[in-house]
Amino acid sequence: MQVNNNFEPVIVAFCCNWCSYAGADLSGTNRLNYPTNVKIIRVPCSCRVNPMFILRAFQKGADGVIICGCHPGDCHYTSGNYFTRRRITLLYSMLDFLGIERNRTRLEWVSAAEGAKFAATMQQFTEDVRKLGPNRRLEDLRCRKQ
Amino acid sequence: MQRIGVFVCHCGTNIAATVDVKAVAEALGHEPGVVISQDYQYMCSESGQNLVKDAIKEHNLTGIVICSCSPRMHENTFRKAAASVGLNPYLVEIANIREQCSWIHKEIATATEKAIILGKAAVAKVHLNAPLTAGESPVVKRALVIGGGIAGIQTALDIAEAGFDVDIVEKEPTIGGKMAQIDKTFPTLDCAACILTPKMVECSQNEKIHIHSFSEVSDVKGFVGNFTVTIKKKARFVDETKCTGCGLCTEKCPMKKVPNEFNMGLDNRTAIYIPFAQAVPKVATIDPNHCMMLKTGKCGVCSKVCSVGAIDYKQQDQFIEEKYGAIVVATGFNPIKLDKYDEFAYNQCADVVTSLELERLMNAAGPNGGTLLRPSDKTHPHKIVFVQCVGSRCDDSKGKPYCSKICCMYTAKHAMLIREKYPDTEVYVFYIDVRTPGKNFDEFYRRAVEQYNVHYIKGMVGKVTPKSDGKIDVQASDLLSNEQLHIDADLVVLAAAIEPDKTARPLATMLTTQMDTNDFFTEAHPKLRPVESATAGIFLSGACQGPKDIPETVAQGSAAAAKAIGLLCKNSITCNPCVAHSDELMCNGCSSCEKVCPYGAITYIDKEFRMPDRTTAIRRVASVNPAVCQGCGACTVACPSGAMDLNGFSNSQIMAEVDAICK
Amino acid sequence: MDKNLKEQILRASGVNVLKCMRCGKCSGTCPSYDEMEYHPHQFVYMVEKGDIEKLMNSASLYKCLTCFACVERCPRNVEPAKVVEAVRLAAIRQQGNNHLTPAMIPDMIDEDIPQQALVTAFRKYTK
Amino acid sequence: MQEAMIKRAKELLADGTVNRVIGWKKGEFFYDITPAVFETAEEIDADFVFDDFTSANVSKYLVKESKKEGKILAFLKPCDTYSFNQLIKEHRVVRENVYIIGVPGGPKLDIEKIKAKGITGVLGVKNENFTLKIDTLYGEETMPFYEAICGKCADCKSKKHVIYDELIGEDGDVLDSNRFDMVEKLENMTAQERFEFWREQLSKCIRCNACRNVCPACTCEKCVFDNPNSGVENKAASDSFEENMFHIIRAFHVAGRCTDCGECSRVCPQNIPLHLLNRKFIKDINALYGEYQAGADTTSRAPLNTYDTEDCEPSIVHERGVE
Repeated sequence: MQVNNNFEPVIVAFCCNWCSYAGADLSGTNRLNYPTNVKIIRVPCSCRVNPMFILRAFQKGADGVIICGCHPGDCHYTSGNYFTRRRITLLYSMLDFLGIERNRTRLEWVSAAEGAKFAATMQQFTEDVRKLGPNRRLEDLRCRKQ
Repeated sequence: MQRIGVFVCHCGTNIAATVDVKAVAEALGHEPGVVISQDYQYMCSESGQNLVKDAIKEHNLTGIVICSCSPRMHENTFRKAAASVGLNPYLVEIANIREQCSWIHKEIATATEKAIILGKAAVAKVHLNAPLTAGESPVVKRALVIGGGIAGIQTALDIAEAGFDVDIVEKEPTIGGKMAQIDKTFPTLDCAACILTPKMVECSQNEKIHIHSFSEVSDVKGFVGNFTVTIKKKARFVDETKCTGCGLCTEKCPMKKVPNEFNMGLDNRTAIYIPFAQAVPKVATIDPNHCMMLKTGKCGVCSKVCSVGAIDYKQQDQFIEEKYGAIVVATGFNPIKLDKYDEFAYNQCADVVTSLELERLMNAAGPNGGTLLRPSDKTHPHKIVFVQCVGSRCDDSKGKPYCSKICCMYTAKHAMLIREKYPDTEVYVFYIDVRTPGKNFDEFYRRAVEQYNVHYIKGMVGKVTPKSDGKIDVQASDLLSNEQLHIDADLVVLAAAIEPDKTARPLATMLTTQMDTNDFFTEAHPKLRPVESATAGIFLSGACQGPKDIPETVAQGSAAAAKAIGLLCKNSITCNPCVAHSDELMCNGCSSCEKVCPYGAITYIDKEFRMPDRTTAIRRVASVNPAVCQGCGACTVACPSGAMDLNGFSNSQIMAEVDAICK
Repeated sequence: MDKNLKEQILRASGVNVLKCMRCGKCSGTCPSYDEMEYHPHQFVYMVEKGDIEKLMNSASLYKCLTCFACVERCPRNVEPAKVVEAVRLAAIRQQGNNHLTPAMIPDMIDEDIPQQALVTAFRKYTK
Repeated sequence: MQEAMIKRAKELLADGTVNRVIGWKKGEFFYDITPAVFETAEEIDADFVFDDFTSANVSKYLVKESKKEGKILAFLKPCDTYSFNQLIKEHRVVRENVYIIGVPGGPKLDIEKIKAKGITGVLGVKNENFTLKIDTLYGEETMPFYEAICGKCADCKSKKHVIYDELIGEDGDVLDSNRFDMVEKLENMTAQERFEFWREQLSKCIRCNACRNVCPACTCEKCVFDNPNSGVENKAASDSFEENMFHIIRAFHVAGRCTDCGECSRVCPQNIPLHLLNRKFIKDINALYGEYQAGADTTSRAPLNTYDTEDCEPSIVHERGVE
């Protein structure tokens, strides 16, 4: 594998408005550091995350995509994250089947109270993706940064 | 052509210290469609808002991006500002460069770079924002209070006072809760029953208040202003409408050996029982686990002695459905179980009791008629040891991580009452810290020490050992004199930590409200919205939100009532316009979306369409009820054709953000 | 204050002394309390302050029975017995302050001592 | 069989039960057979065919046909009935407007496999004791029958008709097939090998959209890939990523709905084994959420439209198979 110490992965995090986005805010309020590579997109619920968004992110040059939602049973909309769990499990399994590195994708449950978990998760995920190097398997060549 | 304004907030130094706000404003000024890009010290201040408003008017903006704190904080502020000058509030986007940038990053260069990207994503999104108009949905003018303790009672009384109907759902046969079990209250030492029971009676007499005792909430549907709640009225085998509460049945019932929950199991009751004399409703209840008639079909004494024929052994659980505009949760607390603290010998020795048990032991209506006697041999204790912080302030593996808050004060109260009534008794209190913030609280504690000579010892009890002579050896360290003590006590009282009621967790799931890791309900904002849950229309009252003493509970109960009344006063509430909608031309009518909708907001209609070949066809298409839809977006992903989309978080908007971040 | 020594003890014990809330339950539960000059809660507090020399020179070190009652009962999982053990190890393994020198060994050899014990003793006391 | 079907079709047309018949008709060559709608007995006599090459699934045509005036007679093979059932479940066909006659299924033959043997100028085939006698312009050739059958028939999952009004011939049973063998083989490769396998396969894609157009689950009024507002519209594969995106999304959209009829791979002009993507989802669904056969009934909930609170976490992907 190509080792590039200067490699800074682009990481897209989809966070549900009620738990994980609030958890991310809490890690900010508590000044818990995590890498700048992570950019958060707010969605009402993790079940709003269409597989197309994930593929689109990879296509446009993301190196890792993480989805965060309320813990199962705690969904603001009662059942949204249960659907997310099925959809995303199947999608990740399919990406794995196509030979895409497993550590580029992740789903994590982060509650509004888990600021520390949010920061730790982002730190770990960024490290995992950094180790994998740039995303070469799913990117749109036209979009590659020069 | 879009005309977008970008406004970058310094938030004092909160943002400006780590993000080069000028550079952010400069960079975003070059984004397509951006016609003005400014920074300002406090964008949320009045002058900051005026700056935004003036820019909207002057540049005739079609959308604005505020780079500031979390949208959870000030999104509404800026939406209102935009609306006040005629810009649709949903044409406002927030880039969160405080909580998610300046506060978590230290290097100015990278933090600024990230802030610019977040800003670009927001600009990309706002390009695709559509003006949205919020619909309205009616408010049902009735409130539900879950839990009939002092918190629930106070809330219900206040809401009823404002003229709205209130239902109280209480899982026990009577309202009153923990306060009904308490003997005296700190810091005034007035009798709990004397101040609580009039309120209970007021509840039963107020025609606006309807008490569902011995009932539980079994299902909650709907949303703010329009909840549909199913209440399970558990079978009490007594017709509530007929029972006069005369108590004859409880005297005659032959099954007299049932541990009395109200007295913490320190004495017995009968299988048919009224928890206590001032119970509301004062109606008997048959305990099916102990009633001979229900278990074996033989007995029937209560039915024979009941002059009004209220006994009904065939009674079944009943489910009633009711609509509410607001729900107040007041599920309260319980002391924790002390089984795992072997060192305190709670399970081995009858004379090691919890503080709540002591309340009953000292209460005039308690098992000893108000005389403090040891449970084991009914003798007067002469040396009493109180142990504070049992199970509180622990590591997660050992107990509860939080301070239970009320123990310091009630222990001081107990010590004082005992010294007052039995001056020959020696009282020791082992404490880690004595915490007495509250009006007249520290004075109260000092009185216990100075006036009543209660021995306060800084240190924790390590071990409690019952001895063969009936005494209890209490081994503890005195940290200040640096010695280990042994006290031959007659009675040991443990200040058990308090925890939320076990019914709260499943209830939170039903209500889709959040809880913290300790199962306390999470308030919408820890400082500014302490009695609201994050779910609209659900309010929090009392200890279900965190440990509280009675004055605080009553204050919060009234606060929750005020919030609920504020909601019930409205005839209709503005709906969230960020709801799903279906493009009928693309809809397949396949029902996938309907199956994943948690609110049943999607229905199907057969609709006539003009086809491209100028024929007409009838097609089955999805239709979303915007008043019922809560905007989760589950349907948008279930829909294979992409006909279903979500206002405010549309496919194209989210993809524009993705593109902006990845570029 | 010997910072390295504190570090060594913290690492060897795996204990976070900052978790202590000074309730004294460890000392309240300690069966050797009266024998000790410094008590379990003092071990935790003094290690936190870096006041370790006194502990290392105190006989209290060897009065701890390692019964783990304090570990079992500490509400905050501080594990004082592990701190005591770590201080004890630090005392035993103090560098340049060996209890024995190789030269002293031959005179002390007893025919009944297993060879392995000698090797172990060398390893333990000469480093 | 063909005679019996023609006879019955003409009877039903004559007594007014139906006003159209959907079946198959020959193309330019005897083996390029396409689905066709017949309105008169004469048309049927002239063109109707049912033989070793009538492998096409006609269910999808009924999405449009069943909404027309009058009733249509459809001959459905077992695999076609699963597709039809699934379409009923999704309200895509009007059941009352279709008269279904179940007819026996394959194995059907794949002309490409015959041509692959170097046999050209094929005029006709005959199966004699599992040896295929092939009549060509250049004389008779033979090959083993099973080497010439369609990929989808080789992995046949069921000979049972799950829906019909009447049957011609015997009904069969659900079979124990080895259809997941290839998926499993891929799962056991390393990620790099899997990536290379799919890179090679998907790079062949010319975005002719045949897989989508033939798929009985892909019946959207407007496909997201044709919709300029969807954000993913693209008509042609312009670079290496787009066929990834197209095929993953297409497989995802039919996940839990695909009956595994195998039409996508059958029609692919580039011979991409697209059915493996669908089967991967089916295999995962079976393993993680319980056995589920789309189209087996018309009432059960699709696995992606339901959930269990005890479902596994996506991290299960990390715990299984080869990295």
